[in-house]
Amino acid sequence: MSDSDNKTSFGAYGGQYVPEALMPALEELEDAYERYVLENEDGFMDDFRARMREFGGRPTPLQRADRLSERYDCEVYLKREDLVHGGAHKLNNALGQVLLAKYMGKERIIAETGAGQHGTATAMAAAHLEMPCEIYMGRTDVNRQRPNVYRMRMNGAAVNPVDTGRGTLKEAINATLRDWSKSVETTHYVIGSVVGPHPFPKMVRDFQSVIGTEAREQIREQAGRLPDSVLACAGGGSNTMGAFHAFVGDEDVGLYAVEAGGSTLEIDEERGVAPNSATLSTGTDGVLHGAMTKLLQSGDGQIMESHSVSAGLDYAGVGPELSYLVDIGRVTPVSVDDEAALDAFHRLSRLEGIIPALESSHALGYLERAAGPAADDASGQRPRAEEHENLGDLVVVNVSGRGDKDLETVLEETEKRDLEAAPDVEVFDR
Amino acid sequence: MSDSDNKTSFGAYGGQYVPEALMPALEELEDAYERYVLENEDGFMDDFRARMREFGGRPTPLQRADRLSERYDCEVYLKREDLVHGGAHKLNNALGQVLLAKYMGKERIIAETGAGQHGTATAMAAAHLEMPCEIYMGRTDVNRQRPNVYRMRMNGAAVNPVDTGRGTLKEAINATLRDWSKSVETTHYVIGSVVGPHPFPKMVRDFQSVIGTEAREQIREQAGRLPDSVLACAGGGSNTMGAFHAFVGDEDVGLYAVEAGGSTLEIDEERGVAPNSATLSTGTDGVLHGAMTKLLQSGDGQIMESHSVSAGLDYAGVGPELSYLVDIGRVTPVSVDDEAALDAFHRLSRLEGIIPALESSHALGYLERAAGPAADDASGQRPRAEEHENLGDLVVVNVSGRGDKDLETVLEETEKRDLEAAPDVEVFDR
Amino acid sequence: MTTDSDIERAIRENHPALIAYITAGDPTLEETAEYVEALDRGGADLIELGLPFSEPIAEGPTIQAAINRSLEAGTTPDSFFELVDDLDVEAPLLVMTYYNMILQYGSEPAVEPFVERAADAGLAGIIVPDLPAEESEPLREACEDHGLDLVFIVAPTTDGERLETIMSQVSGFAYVQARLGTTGARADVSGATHDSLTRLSEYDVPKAVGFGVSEGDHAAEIVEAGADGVIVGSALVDLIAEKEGPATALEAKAEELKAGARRGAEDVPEPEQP
Amino acid sequence: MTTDSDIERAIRENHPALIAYITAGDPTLEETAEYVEALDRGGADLIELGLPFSEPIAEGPTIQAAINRSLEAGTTPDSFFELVDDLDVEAPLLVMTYYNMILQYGSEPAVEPFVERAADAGLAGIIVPDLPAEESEPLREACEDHGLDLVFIVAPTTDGERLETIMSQVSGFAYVQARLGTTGARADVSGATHDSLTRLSEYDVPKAVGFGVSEGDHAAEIVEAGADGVIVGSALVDLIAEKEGPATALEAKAEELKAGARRGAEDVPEPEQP
Ligand SMILES: Cc1ncc(COP(=O)(O)O)c(C=O)c1O
Ligand SMILES: Cc1ncc(COP(=O)(O)O)c(C=O)c1O
Repeated sequence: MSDSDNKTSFGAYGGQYVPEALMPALEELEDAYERYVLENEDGFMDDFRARMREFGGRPTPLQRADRLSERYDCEVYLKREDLVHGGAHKLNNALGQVLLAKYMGKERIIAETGAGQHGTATAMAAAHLEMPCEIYMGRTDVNRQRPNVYRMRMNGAAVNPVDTGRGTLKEAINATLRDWSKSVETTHYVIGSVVGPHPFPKMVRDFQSVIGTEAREQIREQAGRLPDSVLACAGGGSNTMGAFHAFVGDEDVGLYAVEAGGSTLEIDEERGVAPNSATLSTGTDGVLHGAMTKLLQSGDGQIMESHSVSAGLDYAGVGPELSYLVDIGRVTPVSVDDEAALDAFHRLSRLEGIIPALESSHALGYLERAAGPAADDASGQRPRAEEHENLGDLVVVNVSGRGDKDLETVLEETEKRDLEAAPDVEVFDR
Repeated sequence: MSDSDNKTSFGAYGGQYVPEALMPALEELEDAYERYVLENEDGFMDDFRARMREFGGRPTPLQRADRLSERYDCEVYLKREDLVHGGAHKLNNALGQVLLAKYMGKERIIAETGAGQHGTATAMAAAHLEMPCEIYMGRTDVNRQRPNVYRMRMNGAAVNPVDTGRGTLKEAINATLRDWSKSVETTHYVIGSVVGPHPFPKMVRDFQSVIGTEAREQIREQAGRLPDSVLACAGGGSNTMGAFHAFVGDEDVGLYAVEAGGSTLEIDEERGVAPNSATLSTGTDGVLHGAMTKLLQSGDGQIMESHSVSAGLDYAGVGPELSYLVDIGRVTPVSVDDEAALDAFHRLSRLEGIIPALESSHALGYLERAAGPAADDASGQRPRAEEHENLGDLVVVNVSGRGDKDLETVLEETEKRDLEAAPDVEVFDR
Repeated sequence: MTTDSDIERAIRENHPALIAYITAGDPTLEETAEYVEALDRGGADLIELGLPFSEPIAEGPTIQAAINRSLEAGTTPDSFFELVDDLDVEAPLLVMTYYNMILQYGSEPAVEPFVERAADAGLAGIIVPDLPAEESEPLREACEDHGLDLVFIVAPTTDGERLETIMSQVSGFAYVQARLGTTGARADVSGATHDSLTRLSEYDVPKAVGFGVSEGDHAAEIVEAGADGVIVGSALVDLIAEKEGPATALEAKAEELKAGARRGAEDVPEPEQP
Repeated sequence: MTTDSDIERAIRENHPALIAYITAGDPTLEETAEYVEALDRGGADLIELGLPFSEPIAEGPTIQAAINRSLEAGTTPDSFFELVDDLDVEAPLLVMTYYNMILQYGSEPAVEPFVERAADAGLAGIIVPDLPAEESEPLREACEDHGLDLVFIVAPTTDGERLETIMSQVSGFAYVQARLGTTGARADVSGATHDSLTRLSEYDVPKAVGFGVSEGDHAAEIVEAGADGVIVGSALVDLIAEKEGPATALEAKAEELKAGARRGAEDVPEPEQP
């Protein structure tokens, strides 16, 4: 590991801002992380990799996207995390943590979930490893992500609806932390992204780093060189760090974290609402859920409600390592709004036959904005726009998940808009 | 290819029972099949395999199922076709055929679909290969498989609801054949299983045979020998023949085609309804959709309505090669009913963290019946039941697809029953 | 070609011939008997009776609907043959059905029992829209054994070697499919018809054109293009479905079509007799 | 330990001490002032005022709800400090809040402005439930600079080296968490309390036990087990949420708890003075 940081933090970001009761568990986890993950004690990482291969379906392909390459006048490769068991990169982390909990002798798994992707991944991993599992999920999310609730139940996990607040991800994390405060001796909390107190951000990153490690090898083999840039959407940032980690040392590779611009980047201070989740682009430093990082918060320090058409990006915080990498200029934060993400969802579905998660559609939406026909001069010469120039000639986009889960949302949101790439969705008799 | 048959048939099964107008197209297709598929002309098969790797996510893993192995007192391996892009083995065939159509210079793709799995696979393949695509789907199916309709639309395919008859698969096939009769000069009909006139049954089998070819290599590597038996569900039989083909020459490997037993194997002659789809087990020889094969039909020769809780198995015919292999004793036809399939659905979800398609759940249901605790003597010795004995000690089950698409059906059908393996599905506020 | 069959004779003697199709049992077999007689009176020279099959893949919506009505009314092969047993019309009768219906008649899947029964009932020929020449040997042999014609369809796509093969097997007449697609009345005569008739001109066998013929003027045009007969189906089935007292309408329609065919024949030379 | 702080003195002089928590601004800051006075009258020796944070991860449902009410009423750090500016009670006051609230006070993320303002307002100490000893250096230094105590929590899971570290940093008192979990009134005193007090017995610093204390009898039991004080929060917040005229109820509850604590102390020796 080559972290330019001390043990528990990344520059000023990270740390362990949690109730004292949890600290011993974090110490224990840190120890287990170092032994099992970093040092492969008892062949842990071999076991993990074998399971990700046989149960999880790794490696995932790196696919040249022919139509996108043509449209954007550069080589576009897609890292196909949508093909991982469960339909997203989330299993890389969930299986890693549940397996680690097993090696640590824990008896029970808890996790939070927003859209349900991390919850379903955790429930799958827990079933696979015979661990009792409880998932906290905001009441609002339970009601709007019903299929994922069913999937978790079918994998044998209990789903605990959280009734506080707006009933979404933030509240689910709070509730899970509260459970953990009580049950910490026997229970492992499988956090769903590169957030939370140390060692979670590093550990989750390490489990997810297989994305970039594979992609780096694959692109060298398939294109003969490293890419000019790597694009990934960023909610908490686990697919982002997973895709970036292997490339951080390759200084010529541009790393773009694409955040959810929601409806606008402007904040409604009055109501304490950010109509976006563009934490890296617009957030300020603070402490949330155990770590110092960039946040969407009011001047007083109250955490704002965030918003995105994509539930998986709808979070007011972000992984501390990303905050750090943005501050030192290694990662470029950009954002695209709901509309551009929806348009990109339809474009990939139509042009490439891959229905991406709405989260991943943000990364694709940035590609359109930076390199799409409209970005370039309309003259015959097609001189490249600056953003296009920056992306370079060989671009890897991480397709972090598949969009089956998003169909209802996309239909609803598409009806409200006039989108270039959308099919006209006839409504059949009901 | 080692078919013990003449060119267009398998023993008495197969053939080309289609309107004269289609015959030239079948000749043209046969020629293309022989050149491109069998002889790899223009590197067709290399192209196909590369696309299945990068776009489709092949190879799929062969996973040892630890809990099932324990439960059934034998080594159980799962062939994970649920991890193929789109969520089922269907893409193996759809991509092969759309690519072939492209090599043949066709300009348009049509296909039938029942549950929507073949339609979505075809729509994906058509988008990937930039082919205009129209899918015929019975009105009843359109209304009950809405998410798959949306997926097809999002991939840019037109969906044509078929209003005749019961509005299900049979009618959709009829409608597609009618379109093809009109458009045959420019259009390729991507048939969805190993059915229809020659060369479809062979061609589809060849595209699907990657399942068994991979599995055969994988089991030798992972278990050190060939399996004692291979289990696959059989609707039309494409995942079945795909899984079996590589093993047909291995005479010690038992091949079990597991059909949908529906509610009962008994036929309602009065209403012309078979409350099952157990064609191989109970059908009689006849001609349907272009081929001589086993069918569910009345004494007069009218095709019966079939039934299964699993839409993808709900078909009154079956691939002619399977009929042949059953007749010569190489393939053993068995069936499990709706209830056993549902139970197996829940069992795999819970024990292994894999939510299987309801179709695939039939194969798993047979494993439970043949080798489950109830099948063996309850005495301490656990002497094996005969069916268990026949399956042997090393069993491969083809998990032909994932069950996300089946959640609603499973919930509804589970509520009506008292199933051993089902979770209690609390109903949250709506 | 040895001696002319009933069918061939009916075409040659009544040239240009009108061949009428209706679905037996639509809406009941009793009514079918009436309609057959009406068509006979109106001038039909051959009458095709559809024996309904649940999967009529070659039919358009009109005949599909007729087949469904017939099946709902309970038409079976046996009741169909009983109808034919009792019919007494001048025009020779053919049965048009799908191959599985033929195979399943009798206790084992085989073609013989059906053909035997058809011959017994006095049918003159069989048309099977899903039986191409390649698969027809068993049925052809049985038909020969029982003196029935097996009519083959020639499609717009049929060409070269295939055409040779089919034409060498044809008996009765060649059913020239006027256009690609399924059965169904249409408002024009396709260019494909002309092409097909040109391709077939060298074969000495009666050619009847079907698929889409609905009016006297079509019939005229087709015969003018060289056909020996016109086949009309959906247009008649439409009358059965839509009119009150269809028998009268059928008779009148047959008259119109026959007259049209005759009009077309005035401009073409009589075909040579073999 | 140099000279005793206000907080330490308040505990030692009023031994066994009653420490009361309520959420500032629940339901309004005006009412909070009344309640603080009532608690003071009722015998609370120290009063913790919660400054609400939107993500109170250490709180149970009772205090979560109070925090929500306070936020909805518009409580801000500034209005909170203005309340404290104006309060005039005998018991020293502490602020209990989450670390982000401290960091964000002022124009840049930093702890100094908050601590300075807290000292100005006359607060005697700070409790931060999400700030473990490992992350506390900046805040500890600022508190030292401004003469405020920074109270640390000792959990049932705190042991060995961690306990050493924490106890070396404690000022004011050690907040002994009675059980694992979040805040909230419960009907019993846990075994963990006894264990914790035993582990802590060798450290010469006041120990106050909180998390779940709701009745005089609990207070007695806890003090009997060796605590120097009891901390009561959710039970008071409940009164505010449920009673009409909560001030009276709060005063009575404080009296009950203080009496309970005293009862507990009768059986244990007075703690040694340093
Ligand atoms: C498919 C997909 N991509 C991305 C995300 C965002 O999470 P992260 O930023 O941690 O990768 C989610 C979260 O649910 C997701 O489901
Ligand atoms: C997952 C899955 N398995 C099996 C089948 C049955 O088809 P076949 O018997 O051709 O494999 C289907 C059909 O839709 C399917 O979706």
